[in-house]
Amino acid sequence: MTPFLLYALAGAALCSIGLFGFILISHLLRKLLAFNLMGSGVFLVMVGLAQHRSGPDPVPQALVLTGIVVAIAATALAVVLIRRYYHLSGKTSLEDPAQNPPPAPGPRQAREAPHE
Amino acid sequence: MTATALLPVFALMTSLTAAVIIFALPEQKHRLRTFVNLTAAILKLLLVGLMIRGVFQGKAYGIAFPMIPGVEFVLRADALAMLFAGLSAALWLLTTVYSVGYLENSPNRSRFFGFFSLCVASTLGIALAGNLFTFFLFYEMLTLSTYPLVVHRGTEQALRAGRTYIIYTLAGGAVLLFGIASLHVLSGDLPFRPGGHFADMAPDLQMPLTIVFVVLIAGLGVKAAIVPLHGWLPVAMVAPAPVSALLHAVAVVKAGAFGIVRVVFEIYGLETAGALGLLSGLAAIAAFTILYGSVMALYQSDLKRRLAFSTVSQVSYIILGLCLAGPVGVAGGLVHLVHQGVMKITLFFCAGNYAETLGLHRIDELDGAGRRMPGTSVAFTLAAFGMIGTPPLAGFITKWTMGTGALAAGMDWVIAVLVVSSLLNAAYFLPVLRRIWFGEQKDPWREERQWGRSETSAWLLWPPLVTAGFLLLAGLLASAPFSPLGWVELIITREVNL
Amino acid sequence: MTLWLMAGLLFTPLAWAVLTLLTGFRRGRAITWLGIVIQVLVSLALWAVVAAEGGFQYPLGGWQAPLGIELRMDGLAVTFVLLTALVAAASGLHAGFYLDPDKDWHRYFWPLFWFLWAGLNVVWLGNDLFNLYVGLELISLAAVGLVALGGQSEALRAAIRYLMAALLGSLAYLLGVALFYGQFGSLSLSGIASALNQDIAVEGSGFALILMFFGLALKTALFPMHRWLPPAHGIARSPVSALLSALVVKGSFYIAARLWLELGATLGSLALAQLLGVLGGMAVFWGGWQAFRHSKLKQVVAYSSVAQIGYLFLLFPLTWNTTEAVIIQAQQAMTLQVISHALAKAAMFLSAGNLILSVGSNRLNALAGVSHFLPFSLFSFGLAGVSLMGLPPTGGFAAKWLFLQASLATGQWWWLVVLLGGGLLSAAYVFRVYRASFVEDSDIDHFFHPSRRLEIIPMILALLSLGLGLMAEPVLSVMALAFANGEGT
Amino acid sequence: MITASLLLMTVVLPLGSLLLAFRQRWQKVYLYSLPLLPVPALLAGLNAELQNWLELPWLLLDGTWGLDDLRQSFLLLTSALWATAGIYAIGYLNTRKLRAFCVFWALTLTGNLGLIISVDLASFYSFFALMTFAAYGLVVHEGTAEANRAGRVYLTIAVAGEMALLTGLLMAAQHADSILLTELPGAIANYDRSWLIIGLLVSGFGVKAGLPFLHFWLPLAHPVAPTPASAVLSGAMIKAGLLGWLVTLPIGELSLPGWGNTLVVLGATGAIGGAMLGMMHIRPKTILAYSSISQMGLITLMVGAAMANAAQTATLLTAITLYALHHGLAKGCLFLSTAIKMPAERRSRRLVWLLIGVPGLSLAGLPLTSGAAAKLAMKDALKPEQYDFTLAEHLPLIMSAGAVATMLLIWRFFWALHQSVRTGPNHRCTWLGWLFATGCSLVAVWFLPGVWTHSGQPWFVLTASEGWSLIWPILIATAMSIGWWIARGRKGSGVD
Repeated sequence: MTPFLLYALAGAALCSIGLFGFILISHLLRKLLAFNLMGSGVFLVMVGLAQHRSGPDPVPQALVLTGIVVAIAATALAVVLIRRYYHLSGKTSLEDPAQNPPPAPGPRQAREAPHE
Repeated sequence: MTATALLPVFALMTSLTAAVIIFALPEQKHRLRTFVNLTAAILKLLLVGLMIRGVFQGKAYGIAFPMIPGVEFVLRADALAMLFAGLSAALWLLTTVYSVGYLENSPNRSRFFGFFSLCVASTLGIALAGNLFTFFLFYEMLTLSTYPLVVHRGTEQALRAGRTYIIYTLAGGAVLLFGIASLHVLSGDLPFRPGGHFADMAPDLQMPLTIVFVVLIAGLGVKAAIVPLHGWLPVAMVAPAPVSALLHAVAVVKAGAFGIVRVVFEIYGLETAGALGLLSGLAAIAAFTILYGSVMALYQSDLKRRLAFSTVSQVSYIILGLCLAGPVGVAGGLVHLVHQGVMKITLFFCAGNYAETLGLHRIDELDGAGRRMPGTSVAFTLAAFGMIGTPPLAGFITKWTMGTGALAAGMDWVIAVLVVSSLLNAAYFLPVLRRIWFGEQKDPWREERQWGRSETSAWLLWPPLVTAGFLLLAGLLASAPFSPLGWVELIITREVNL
Repeated sequence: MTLWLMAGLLFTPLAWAVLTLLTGFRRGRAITWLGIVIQVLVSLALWAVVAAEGGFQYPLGGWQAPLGIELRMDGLAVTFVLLTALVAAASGLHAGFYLDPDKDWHRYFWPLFWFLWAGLNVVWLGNDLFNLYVGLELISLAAVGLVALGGQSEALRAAIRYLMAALLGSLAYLLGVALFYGQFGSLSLSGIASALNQDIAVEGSGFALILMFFGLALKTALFPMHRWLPPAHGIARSPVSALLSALVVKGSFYIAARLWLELGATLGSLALAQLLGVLGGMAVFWGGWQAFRHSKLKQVVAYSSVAQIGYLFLLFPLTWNTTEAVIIQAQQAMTLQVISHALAKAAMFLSAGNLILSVGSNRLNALAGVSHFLPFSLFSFGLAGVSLMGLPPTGGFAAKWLFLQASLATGQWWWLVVLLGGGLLSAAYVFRVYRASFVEDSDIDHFFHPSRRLEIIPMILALLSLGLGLMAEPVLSVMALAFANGEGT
Repeated sequence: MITASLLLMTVVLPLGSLLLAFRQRWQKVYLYSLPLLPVPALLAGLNAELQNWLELPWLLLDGTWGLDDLRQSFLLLTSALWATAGIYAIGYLNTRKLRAFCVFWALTLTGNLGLIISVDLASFYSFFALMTFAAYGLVVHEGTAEANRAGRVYLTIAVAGEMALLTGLLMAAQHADSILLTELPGAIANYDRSWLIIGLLVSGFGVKAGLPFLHFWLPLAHPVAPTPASAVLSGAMIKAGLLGWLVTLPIGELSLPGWGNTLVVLGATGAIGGAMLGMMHIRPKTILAYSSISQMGLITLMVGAAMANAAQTATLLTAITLYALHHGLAKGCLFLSTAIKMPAERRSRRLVWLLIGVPGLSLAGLPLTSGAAAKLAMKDALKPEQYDFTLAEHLPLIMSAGAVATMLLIWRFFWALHQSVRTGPNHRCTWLGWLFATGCSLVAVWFLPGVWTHSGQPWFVLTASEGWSLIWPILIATAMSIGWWIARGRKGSGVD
C-alpha cells in the first residue's frame, strides 16, 4: 500500500464522483464542473500509477501538463457555448424542447449585444 | 490491349456515353437528343454485329482486370453472349425509335432516355459478363436504371408499382449476392466456362453446392418471374409501353433467364446439375410457371396485364428448355430467348399503339380496331399466333424443337405441358384477335389522335412491323445460318458441348 | 524530402488555422484554398512515397519517444491521410461557395476547419496513445465549434450535447491510457504490444482496453451511444456535416481499430469482439430504421451515418483469432467501408445541402418533382445512395463483399443477416428520397439552380465512391504495404 | 425447273396477291383476280413431273416440296374447285367487306394448295394451320350472330385438332428422326406406342375430314359461309384431312385390324348417321354439309380397310382418290347451285334443274357419272373376301345402306332447294362459275389422271355395264321419298 497507490485510488474515487455528477446533473455549468472533477481524477490516477516503478518518471508529468491544457481549452469552449446557449434559449440545461414548450427568449440586451 | 479486346468495352461505352450526354442535355433539345439516341443505338448495333461476325469466325473478344482482392471484372464475348447481346442491340434500336414517337411532347424525356440508355448498357453488360461477379454487377445496375423508367409517370399507381418492383428485385439481388458470395467461398472466382466447374467435385461439396444452386436460382428467379416470385411483373405494367416492352422482351426478365442459363451451363454444367438432381426440380417449377401464367392471363381484362402474365409463362419455356438437358431441347430453350423477345416486344408495341392512338387499354374496347389500324393489328396478329406456336412463325420453331428435345430426353410430360399451354395461349389470344378483326366497333374511340392518312405516327408504326417481320423470318428461315436457331446450334456445338 | 512532406502535412494546417483566425471570411477563403492545394499535393506525394517505398517511422523533430512524438507512416495511415485531403478539400471548396459571407461568425469556419484537419492528421499518424488522445481532443473541440456555427439555439444545443459526449469519451479513453502506462510504462502501441508478448497479460489491463473502447465507441456514436450524432450532424451546415460524418467519427474508430488489431489478440476476448459486432449490427438496423422513419432530408442522412458506422464494427468479431487471410480480408473490408462511406456521405451531405438550397426546405416531400429540373445534386445524391446501399460497382459493395467473404470464411453466418438486411434497409431509405423526387402531382415552378461549382463537387465525390469499387485493388494494395513490412499489424 | 417454278408460284402467287389488299380502291381488282390465284397449281397438277422433290434448305426446318400421283390428283381437284369457286365468287359477292373476304380467301387458298404440295412436315403443318385459321375468316364473313357462333365452335375444335396433330407429328418425326412425310408411316409402323400416334393423327385430321363426333363444327360452319366459300370448304378443304390421313398413317406398312374396325365403325356411323341427321334439316346448304359427312364416312370405310389390310393398299388408294375427286367436284357444284336464281322462263328453268340434278344423282352413283365410277371402284376394293378383320363381311351392307341414305338425302336436298329457290337474274360470273363446276364434275373428271381406266376397260363403259347394281339403291330411295311425299299429302314434293 504505497502512497502512490493511495493517490491512484483517490483519483479513481474522484473520477467516479465526477462521473456520477456528470451523468446525473442536468445544469450545464455544474455538469462542466463535474467533468473537471473527473479530469483531475484521471490525472491523479496517471501520476499515481506511474510512480510504482523505481524512481520518479518524467513522462506522466509531461502528459498531465498537456492534459490539463487540453482540459482547460475544452472547458473554455464549453463555457462559451453554454453562455451563448443561455442567451439564445434562456435555458441552463439540455432537456428536449419537445417536453417543455419553447422558453421565453433570454435577456434581450444580451441578444443585441454586439460582441455575441 | 488490342482493339479487338476492347470491342466489348466500346459496345458498352456507346450506350453509357449516350446516357451521360443525354443527362447533360437540356430538356427541350429534342432533335439533338433523338440524334444522339439513334446514333448510339446504330453504332452499338454495328459493334455487336462486328463481334458476332468475329465470334462466328472463332475470334475471342474480352477484357479482364482485378477489381476486389480475389475477384476479377471480366467482359467476354462468346457465342452465348452474342445471342443475348445481338437481341438487345437490335431491339434497343427499335425501342428507341418507338419511344421517340411514344413520348412525343411528354415531360421528363431527357430523364427517361438517360436511364433508358443506362438500362440497355447494363443489359449488354449482363450479356458480356465473363463471371458471376461481373454479371451481378450489371444485374444490379439494371435494377437501378429500370426503376426510374417504371415510375416515370410519377402517378401514385406508378410509384406503388415502382415500390413493388424495387422490393422484389433488390431482395432477389441480395439473395443472389449471398449465393455468389458462398459459391466464391466454396471455390473461388468462377469464370463462366463451358461444361461448368464441378464436373468432378468432391462428394462433401455436393450438399453445399445444391443449397447454393437453389439460392442462386431463387435470386435470379425474381427477375425471371418464376412463380411465386413473379409478383412485380404484372404490377410494373403502369410503365410506359416502350418500357414494358423492354422490361419484358429484353432487359429485366431476360436478364434473369440468361443468368439461369449461365449458372446451369457454365457454372454447374448440365451434367453436374442433372447429377445433383436439380434440373428435374427446376423443370417442375418452370412447367408450373408456364401453366400458371397462362391461366392467370385468361382472367385479365387489361391488355397489357394479359401480356404480362403471358410473359410470366413464356419466359419459363427458356428454363424448361434447359432442363431437357439434351442438345435439341436446350436449343429450343435458348432460341426462345430470342423468339420470345421479338414476339413479346411486338405485342407490347402494338398494345402501346392502341393506347396511344385510340386510347384503348381494355380488351373489350378493341372491337374493330383492325379496320382502323391495320398495320398494327397485322403485327399484333402475327405475334399472337407466334405465341400460340402456329407455324411457320418463330414460336412454332421453339415448340417444335423443345418438343423433339423433350421426347429425346424421354420427358414426355413436357409435351403435355407444351400442348396445354399452347391451348391456353390460343384461349387468351384468339378472342383478342377476334375482337380486333371481326368485332363491330360499338362506341367511338376513347381519345383518338389523327395522323393524316397513316393509321398512326410512323415512329410508332414501323417498329412493330419490323419486329413482326423478324418473327416471321425467324420462323420461315429457321434453317438459315444466321437465324436464331442456326446461331443457337452454333452455341451448342461450340460451348454447351453436350 | 519526406521530412518536408511530413512537416507540410502537420504544420500547414496549424499555421493556416492561425492565419485564417486573423482574417475575415473572404480573405480566409482565399488563404484556405491555397492551403488546400498545398495539403492535397503533400498528401498525394506522401501517398506516392509510401506506395513506392512502404511505410516508415518518423520521429518528430528528431526526439525519440516517449518524450518526443513519433509518427508512423504506413499504408493505412497514408491512405486515410489522402482520403482526408480529398474530403476536406471538397468540403472546404464547397463551404467557400455555400456559406454566407455576410454572417460574421462564419469567418470562424476556416480556423476550425484547419484545426480539424490538423487533428485528423495527428490521429492517422499518431503512434503513441497520448498523442492520439491529443489529436482526438483537437478533433472534438474543432468539430463542436463547427457544429455551433449553425448559430441558432438548436445548433448550440446539439453542439453542447456533442461536446459533453466527446469529453466523457476522451476522459474514459485517457483513463485507459493512464492504466496502460501504469502497467507497461510505455505509451507506444508497438511498445505495449511487445510488452504483452513477453509476459502474459496482466489482469485488469483488459479493463483498460474496455474503458478505451467505451470512450472511442461513444465518440464514434456506436449504437446505444449514438444519440448525440443525428442532431449535431443534422443541424450543422452541410459542409460541416460532410466533414463530421465523413471524417470525424472515423478518427475515433480508427484508434479503436488499431488498438484492437495490436492488443486485441491478447487483451481482447470473444465476448468483447462479439459484443462490439452485435452493437454494430444493431446500429445498422436501428440507424436504418430511424433513417427510414425521418422526414427531414438531413436527418435521414445523419441516421444513415449511424447505420453505416455499424458495419465498421464487424471488424472486431471478424478478426478475433482467425487466420491471417481472413484478418487481412476484414481489414481491407473495413478500410474500403471507411473510404467509401466517407466519400459517399460527404457527397450526400453536400448534395443534400444543394437540394435544400434549391427547394428551400429540409423536408423530404418538398423534393416532389425536383427531377424535372435534372438537378446534378440529385444524381450525386443518388450515386452516393447506391454506394450506401452497397450495390455494385461502388466501394460500399466492395466492402460488403469482403465482409461477406470474411464472415462466411469464419462461419459467422449471422453477420450475413446484418450485411444483406442492412443493405436492403438502406435501400429502403435511399429509395424513399428517390421516390419523393419522382412524385409528379405537385407542379413546382420555383426551383433555384445552385451554381455549377456547388453541384460539381459532390458529383466528383460520388463518382469517386462509385469508382472505388472498380479501383479497390490498387487502393488496397497500397494499404496492405504496412501489413507487409511488419510494422503495425 | 418448270416444276420448281410452278410449285413455287403455287404458293407465292396467292400470297403475293395480298399486296392488292393495301389500298381500299384496289379491292375490285383483287376480286376479279381471285380465279387466277389457283392457276399455277392447276398447271403444276397438269404438267409437273412427279417424284421430283424441290429442296428449299433454308425454309423452316429444311423444306421439301413436290408431287406424287396422290398429291397430283388432290392438287388438280383442289385447284379446279378453287378456280371455279373464284369465278363464282366474283358474281356472288357484294362489295361489303370485300377486301377482308379476298384476303382470307387468298390465305385459305394458299394453305390448302400448299399443304398438298409440301412433302416435309414443317411446311405441311404450316400450311395446314394457315388454312385452318384463315378459313375462320371465311366462316364468320357474314358477321351474323349465327356465323360468329359457328366460327367459335369451328375454331375451338380446330385448335384442339391442331394440338392433337402437333403432338402426333412431333412424336412421329422424333421417332423417324426425319421431317419428311414420306418417312413417317414407316417410322410409326415400327414404334411400340404407334397406337398413340395413330390415334392422335386420326383424330387430328379427322376434325377436318368431318369424322363422326368431331364433326359438330361442320354443319354449322359450312352453311353460314358465303356460298363459294362453302363450296371450297366442303369440296376441297374437307379433303385436306383425308390427304393428311393418307400421307401420315402407316397405310400399306402393316395391317392393323383394330384400327380397321374402329375406322369402319366410325365410317359407317358417319355415312348413315350423317345422312339421317341431314334429313332433319330444311336448309339446302346444311343438308349438303351433312351429306359431306356421310360421303366422307364412306371414304373412311376405305381408309379403315386400308389400315386393316396392307395388301389392298394400292387398289384402295386409287378408289379413295377417285371417290375424293368425284365427291369434291360434285359437292362443289351442288353448293354453288344453292345460290343460283332460277330464270323466269320455263324451258331454261328445266335445263337448270337438270344441271343441278345430275351432279346430285352422280353423288348417289347414277350410271355414266363419276359417282358411278367411284362407287364401283369402292365396291370392288371393299370385297369382303379380301379382308379378315371382324367387320369385313358387313362392308357391302354398309355400302348399300350408305348409297340409299345418300340418295334419300339428295332427294331431301332437291326438295329443300325447290322450297327455298328464288327466281331472278344471275350475275354473269355466277353462271360461269357454276357451269364450269358442273362441267368439271360431269365431263372433265373423266380426263383426270388415274380416273380413266380400271382393269383395262374405261370406267365410262363399266358404269353402264354394271348398271343394275348401281340403280337399285337409287330406286329404293326414290320410292321411299315418293312414299313420304304422298304421306305428306302432295304438299310440295322433290322435283316437279
